[in-house]
Amino acid sequence: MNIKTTGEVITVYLSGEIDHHLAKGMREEIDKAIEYGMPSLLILDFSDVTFMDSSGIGLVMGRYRLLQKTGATLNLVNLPENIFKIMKLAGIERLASLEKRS
Amino acid sequence: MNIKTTGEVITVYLSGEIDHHLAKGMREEIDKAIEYGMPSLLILDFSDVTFMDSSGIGLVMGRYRLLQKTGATLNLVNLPENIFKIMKLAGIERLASLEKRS
Amino acid sequence: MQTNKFSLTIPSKSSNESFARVTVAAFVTQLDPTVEEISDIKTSVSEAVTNCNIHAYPDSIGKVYISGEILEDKTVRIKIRDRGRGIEDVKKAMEPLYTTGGEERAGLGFAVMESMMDKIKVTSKPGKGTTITLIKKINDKENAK
Amino acid sequence: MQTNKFSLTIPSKSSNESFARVTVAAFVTQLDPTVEEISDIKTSVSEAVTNCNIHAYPDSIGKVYISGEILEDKTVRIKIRDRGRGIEDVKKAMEPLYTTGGEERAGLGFAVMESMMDKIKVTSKPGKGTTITLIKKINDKENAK
Ligand SMILES: Nc1ncnc2c1ncn2[C@@H]1O[C@H](COP(=O)(O)OP(=O)(O)O)[C@@H](O)[C@H]1O
Ligand SMILES: Nc1ncnc2c1ncn2[C@@H]1O[C@H](COP(=O)(O)OP(=O)(O)O)[C@@H](O)[C@H]1O
Repeated sequence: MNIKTTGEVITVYLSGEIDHHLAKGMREEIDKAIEYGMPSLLILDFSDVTFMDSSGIGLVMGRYRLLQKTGATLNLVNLPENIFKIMKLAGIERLASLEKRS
Repeated sequence: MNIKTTGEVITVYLSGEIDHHLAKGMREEIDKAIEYGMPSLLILDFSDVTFMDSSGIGLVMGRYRLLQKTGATLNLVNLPENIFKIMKLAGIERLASLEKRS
Repeated sequence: MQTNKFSLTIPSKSSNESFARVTVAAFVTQLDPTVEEISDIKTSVSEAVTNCNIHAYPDSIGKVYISGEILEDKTVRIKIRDRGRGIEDVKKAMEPLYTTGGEERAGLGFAVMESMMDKIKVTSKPGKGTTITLIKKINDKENAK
Repeated sequence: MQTNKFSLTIPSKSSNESFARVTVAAFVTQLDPTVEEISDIKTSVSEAVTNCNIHAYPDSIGKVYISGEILEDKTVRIKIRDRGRGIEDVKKAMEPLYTTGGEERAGLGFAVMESMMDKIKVTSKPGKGTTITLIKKINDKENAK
């Protein structure tokens, strides 16, 4: 995982597998970056994510709630087909913009 | 697996995993080609072999015995490091020439 | 196609979630599934095993029993069983967004399994444990959409 | 590093040789082994499971029991057990080139396991079955030669 901050935009390049076991570490790192950076926009980039189950939904919803406190926006980009499917199932498009991997 | 016959030379491009389960089918195909082609040289190419256990040694020894009946030669080429290791352990270099994958 | 099966027992450690889904995927490979079918199965197994780790054994390490079986007609049946806390009201537990797992759980594990498998069955006894049965037919590649 | 373990039961079908070695490899992944270490372990497991399929249950399908355990110090212990024919003379069976398997067996299964593992133990009772124990320490990558 890699985090880049540019002005008020934080981009998180997620990578590997997102399951219950690995989500915890990601969550902590992202939350630290949000607290420190106070972004107006958080971009989660799923380019290098090879697996995700509903623990990833929890991860997205939790960050959405955190961003809401300051009215910041959440974008999910480069979603692989199977992960896009899970996001839709969860209705994440009501909380964040979704963009498939091209 | 792919078999190419050029004059008296038969080249067998082995592929995938060579274990007890899969060796049987390979053996049958190779033996058919030998019987039909009567080669003076059989080349087994291991470029695309991703796994091999001692069933592969059995496969090589069995073909060596078959070729001996007509005095033909056996060459093993493009051996991946781990497969080369097993061939050496079995002393195959006394029966056939061995060439590592470059 | 002869039938085949396996049974696997692992402790309820979160680090085994990945091991469990890779093992089931390796077993299903013999049916020559599509990438999407394998992905659906891995995701569903991950949900069920995670539930054992989080909900069945919240404060201890217990055993998780996983079995797989190839049925006729390229159908695979996977069972994930625990001897943990059990579920009081299965119907309610299966409702989307319902969770007893706190902030970071989405309450969508069962919804994901239901959408990705052909059939799921949940049997549970409070204090005794839970069994999740997942069934999916693997389509011949030629016939896949 | 907490310890971890698994146990897997499969029928003695040759198509499960691949499933068995992939499963053990997936389990060992948690120790972050090198490519060579994983290859050695897959090969050794393949030898032991193949022996169950060919020698322990020559004319029938029996059960093969595989277990893995992470011991202290990044060491993995793998057991492959059958309830098959058993081995009369273990010492002789372990000699390189010795085989009762006919033309296409090289008689090198045990030799391969011995060269690739740190330790192998064979216990067997004719008519009762055989247990192969494979032990290997996974070296920290930094310290690897
Ligand atoms: N194996 C289990 N043992 C006990 N309770 C379970 C088990 N699996 C699921 N549950 C209960 O069902 C609820 C819903 O599960 P699920 O849909 O997977 O969502 P989540 O895991 O996000 O909570 C859980 O919060 C828990 O209360
Ligand atoms: N699980 C087993 N059950 C019964 N006999 C066995 C078992 N494993 C090995 N053997 C005996 O030991 C011999 C040597 O085994 P091995 O070195 O693996 O070579 P190979 O499998 O090529 O015969 C076998 O031919 C067989 O007689």
